Amino acid sequence: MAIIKTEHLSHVYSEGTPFEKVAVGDVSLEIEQGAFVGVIGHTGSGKSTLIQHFNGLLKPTSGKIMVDGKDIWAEENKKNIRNVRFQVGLVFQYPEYQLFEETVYKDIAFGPGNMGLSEEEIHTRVSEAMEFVGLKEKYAQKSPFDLSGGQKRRVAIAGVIAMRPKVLILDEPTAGLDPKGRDKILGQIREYHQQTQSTILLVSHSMEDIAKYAGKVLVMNHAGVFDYDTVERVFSRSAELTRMGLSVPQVSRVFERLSSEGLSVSQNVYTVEQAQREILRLYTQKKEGFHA
Amino acid sequence: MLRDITIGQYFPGKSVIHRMDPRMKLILSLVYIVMLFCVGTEIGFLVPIVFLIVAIQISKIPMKMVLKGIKPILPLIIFTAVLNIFFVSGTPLVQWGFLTISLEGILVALKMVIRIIFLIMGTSLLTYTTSPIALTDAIEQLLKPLNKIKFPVHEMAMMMTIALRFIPTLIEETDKIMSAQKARGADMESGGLRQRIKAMIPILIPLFVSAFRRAEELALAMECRCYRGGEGRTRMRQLHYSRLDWYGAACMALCFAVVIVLNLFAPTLL
Amino acid sequence: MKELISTEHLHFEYVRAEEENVLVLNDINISIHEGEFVAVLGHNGSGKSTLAKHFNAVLLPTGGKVLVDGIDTAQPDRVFDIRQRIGMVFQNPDNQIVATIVEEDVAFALENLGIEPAEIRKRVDDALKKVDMYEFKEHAPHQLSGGQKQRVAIAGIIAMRPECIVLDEPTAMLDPKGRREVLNTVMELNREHSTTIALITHYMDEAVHADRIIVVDHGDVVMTGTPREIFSQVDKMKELGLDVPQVTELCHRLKQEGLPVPDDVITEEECTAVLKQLLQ
Amino acid sequence: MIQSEKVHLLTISSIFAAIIFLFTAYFFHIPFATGYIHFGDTLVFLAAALLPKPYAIGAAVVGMGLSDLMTAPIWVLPTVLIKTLVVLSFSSKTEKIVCSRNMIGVICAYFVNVTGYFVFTGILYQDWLFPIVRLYTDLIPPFICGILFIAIGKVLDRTRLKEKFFTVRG
Ligand SMILES: Nc1ncnc2c1ncn2[C@@H]1O[C@H](COP(=O)(O)OP(=O)(O)OP(=O)(O)O)[C@@H](O)[C@H]1O
Ligand SMILES: Nc1ncnc2c1ncn2[C@@H]1O[C@H](COP(=O)(O)OP(=O)(O)OP(=O)(O)O)[C@@H](O)[C@H]1O
Ligand SMILES: [Mg+2]
Ligand SMILES: [Mg+2]
Repeated sequence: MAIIKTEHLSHVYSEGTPFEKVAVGDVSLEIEQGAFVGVIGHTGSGKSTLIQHFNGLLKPTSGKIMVDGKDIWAEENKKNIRNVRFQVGLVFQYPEYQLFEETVYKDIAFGPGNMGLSEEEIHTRVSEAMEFVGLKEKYAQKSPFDLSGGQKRRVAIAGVIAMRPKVLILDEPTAGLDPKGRDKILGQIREYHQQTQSTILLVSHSMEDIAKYAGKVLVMNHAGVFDYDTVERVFSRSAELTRMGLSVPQVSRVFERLSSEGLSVSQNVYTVEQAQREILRLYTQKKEGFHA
Repeated sequence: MLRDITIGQYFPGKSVIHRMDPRMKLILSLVYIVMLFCVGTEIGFLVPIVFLIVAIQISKIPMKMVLKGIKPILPLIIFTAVLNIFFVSGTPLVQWGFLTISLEGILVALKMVIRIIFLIMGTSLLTYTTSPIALTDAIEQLLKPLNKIKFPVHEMAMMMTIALRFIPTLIEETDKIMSAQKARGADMESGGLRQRIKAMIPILIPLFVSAFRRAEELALAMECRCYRGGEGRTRMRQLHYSRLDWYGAACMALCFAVVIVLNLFAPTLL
Repeated sequence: MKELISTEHLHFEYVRAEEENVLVLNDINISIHEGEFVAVLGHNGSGKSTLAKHFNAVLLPTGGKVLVDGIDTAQPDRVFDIRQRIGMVFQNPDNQIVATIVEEDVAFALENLGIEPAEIRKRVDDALKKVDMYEFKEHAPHQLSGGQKQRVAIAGIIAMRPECIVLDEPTAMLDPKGRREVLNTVMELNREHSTTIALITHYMDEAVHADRIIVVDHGDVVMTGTPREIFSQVDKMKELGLDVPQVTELCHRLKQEGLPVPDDVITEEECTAVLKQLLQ
Repeated sequence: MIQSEKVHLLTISSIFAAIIFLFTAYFFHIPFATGYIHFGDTLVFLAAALLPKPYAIGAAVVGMGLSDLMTAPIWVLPTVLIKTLVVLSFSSKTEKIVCSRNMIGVICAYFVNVTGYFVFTGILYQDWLFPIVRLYTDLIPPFICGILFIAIGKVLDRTRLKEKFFTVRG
């Protein structure tokens, strides 16, 4: 079933002024429950604008958006728009700059607190969220301003996870982190996805990360959806992606070159693991062929 | 949406008034205020009134926009004018129970209304025709002599520049912080005063923290670019008075002279 | 070639009131030569920024020495000489642009140095052209994209005509397009105007373009060498919390599987050639 | 004071001025009487409780002055004088933002604001009935700003913001 569905959704900024800007135009899309979706697109293609519709932060200037089957801006649901924000958690870019409480615990508890949960329930959720992002118990009573950059970011992500959203959207969660930090956070998100069966949308500029973690890819281009399909099928359109200022993972480019040089290699290679397997296969094939 | 805000009310254009040196415009605005104070005869008020109306025509700023500045305090002005009409004693014109309307009352009210309206309109013409950056440049240049009495003119100018530079950045930042807190269920639109004040805290603290971080990085970047205060500093952009400015000054001087002559020789009703 | 920056037993700790000091740099001995393009790698908190700040006397060593063009950075009266020679560009372009108009910002350093207005004008135009931002000279900074802002920041530095530019993660906050713009600008400054470059980055695909890489870990320099020498040590890099280009990792893994491939492949072209040879 | 601390204080107060400007002219306005209440003064009080005197005055004067300069420039001069006095009512030397010293400051600032604008309105418009009529819009906002200052100051004290960002360098 589709957890998020849009029908001809458009968003125009500063409508009716000389600065009018169509940021999202006529997008119809269905995102299945439990998917891990990578969202890519050049700067200004409308990624951030689109995802802010999914949790009701922005209201479409035309078109509809359904979350869990309900039109969130329909008259009868309008006043419950805050509930949509609890169902669809959104982690902004550089979320560590939004921390404000005295302790890590209180900060993570802000979202659950706004949901009106009991103290006990809040406590379990905070501990659970801290565990998901790999923060040790001892940090709970520390001031978030005393932590390192990477730890602050994990506190911020935990603050959204603690709302137990059905859909978790992350806007470039690894910007500015070192390679190890990147892998760690993305690994934790993957684990969260697998354990909770929730839907994940990951906005990223790294094709390598998308290939490694996502199952499907949503490609935005000039305010519209260029493609929404499996990783294999999206990255097989590498020429078109390159033309719109995107790219494919480095190994994919190598394999493309190989095939354009006349070798018959698979074109479904996006990660180092896949590349390794494919080369080994071809290599053994060649050797066996040689012996035969 | 916070991002759509335009800073100040500058209305770009190419008129003579737009092209004048901001320093001259600032000085002339001050002189205009003084002139309004100096008017001593009823007929004398015609001078600043005509002067401003002509100036607005030349600037090509729509009259409607110039009047906009008065709208919010219009009820107050009218109310005060009415009080003045009834409370100022003098030769009664109309008597209505214990309420009297006197000629003096009407004149005082009229004078007050004209003074307030033209004070506001006159100074808003300055802001409509001069960009915030030009205005701050002008202030810096005009205050320069105060350096001699140890007034920190350079620091003040630097603060104005940096503040102007960071206003759009901070608007965007606040917008982002608000969206992010709303995504965590913060409710900012409803509730009484108490609730609203409480809702400001999750925004203010991140805003402060980021402001301090920015300040630290900016200070570092400035030092890396050999910043060492105002001493020995030159400026790339230099302001120049042109013939236009002197014409403007001459017009103003002429008007002022007329006001003074009228003060001395024209009859007053009061 | 002449040494432009050299550190001798550089040791640095942050002194904090009421808390114990933090040792950040521990006996660092490196040198950067004129015209070189050096990349500095290291995980978060390893001390890269702290090291960079020693290059232009923003921080002074608590032990050892830093020499810039033969000048000891600890000499208080030479600070501005040093800062003029070694320019610094930081991560967040928003926090290093001072003025409300692009060209005024580029002029900022020159104004501080007390240069004549006509000369400033010339140098500002020149710098803006070098970073390809001349047509934006009258824009307000907030109207620009991240990559454009960062190039304005670079112009503000090259207007001083420095011998070396130190860039501290200049691309960390940019999207791929902005990153490419900035990297191309930096490489052009190095190749065509022979400006010395020290680039701190978390992106391995940027480091690949350097002449030499310095890897910092917990305040120590743990590796130096050409990109080829550094990236071929895949296991060691991973141990340090760093990464290598995908093609390097691929060849490394293939080699471990016993295939006859070299393990110092760092570019796509090389990798394609190697694989082609392997499979034909 | 060494040069780098001066530069840092300059940038902090400049950015503070920008925040004061924004709260005066744009953010969180609450509709009231013929206009709205703004919280610019709350931010002025906070600047006065955080930054050394000359810098706090700079932030207040530049922030509020700019906002007047761009909309109603006749008020620039009164604002500069009144806000200087307001800042002088507070002290930044105390450990906490909200303390008895600054509570007195809030009260002083209230009277300075109310009387200051009363006097200047009278002088500028050459009519004393006008400021009396205006009083009902001038009495309440500074009071609300004072309350908000106490509320926010307390939270900032709890997060030890002053300690973390000001005493290290300050
Ligand atoms: N608040 C706003 N007001 C006006 N225009 C806006 C606003 N926010 C975004 N835009 C414009 O809408 C378009 C889409 O912006 P959006 O932020 O959704 O892009 P994006 O794909 O997220 O880009 P990036 O990769 O840079 O984050 C851009 O052209 C942008 O300039
Ligand atoms: N002002 C300071 N006071 C105390 N400790 C500091 C200060 N600045 C940095 N440190 C500490 O010094 C160490 C090195 O910091 P530095 O910023 O040089 O690292 P980095 O390699 O640049 O990291 P990143 O990749 O995150 O930019 C860190 O452990 C940090 O916590
Ligand atoms: Mg975005
Ligand atoms: Mg750093």
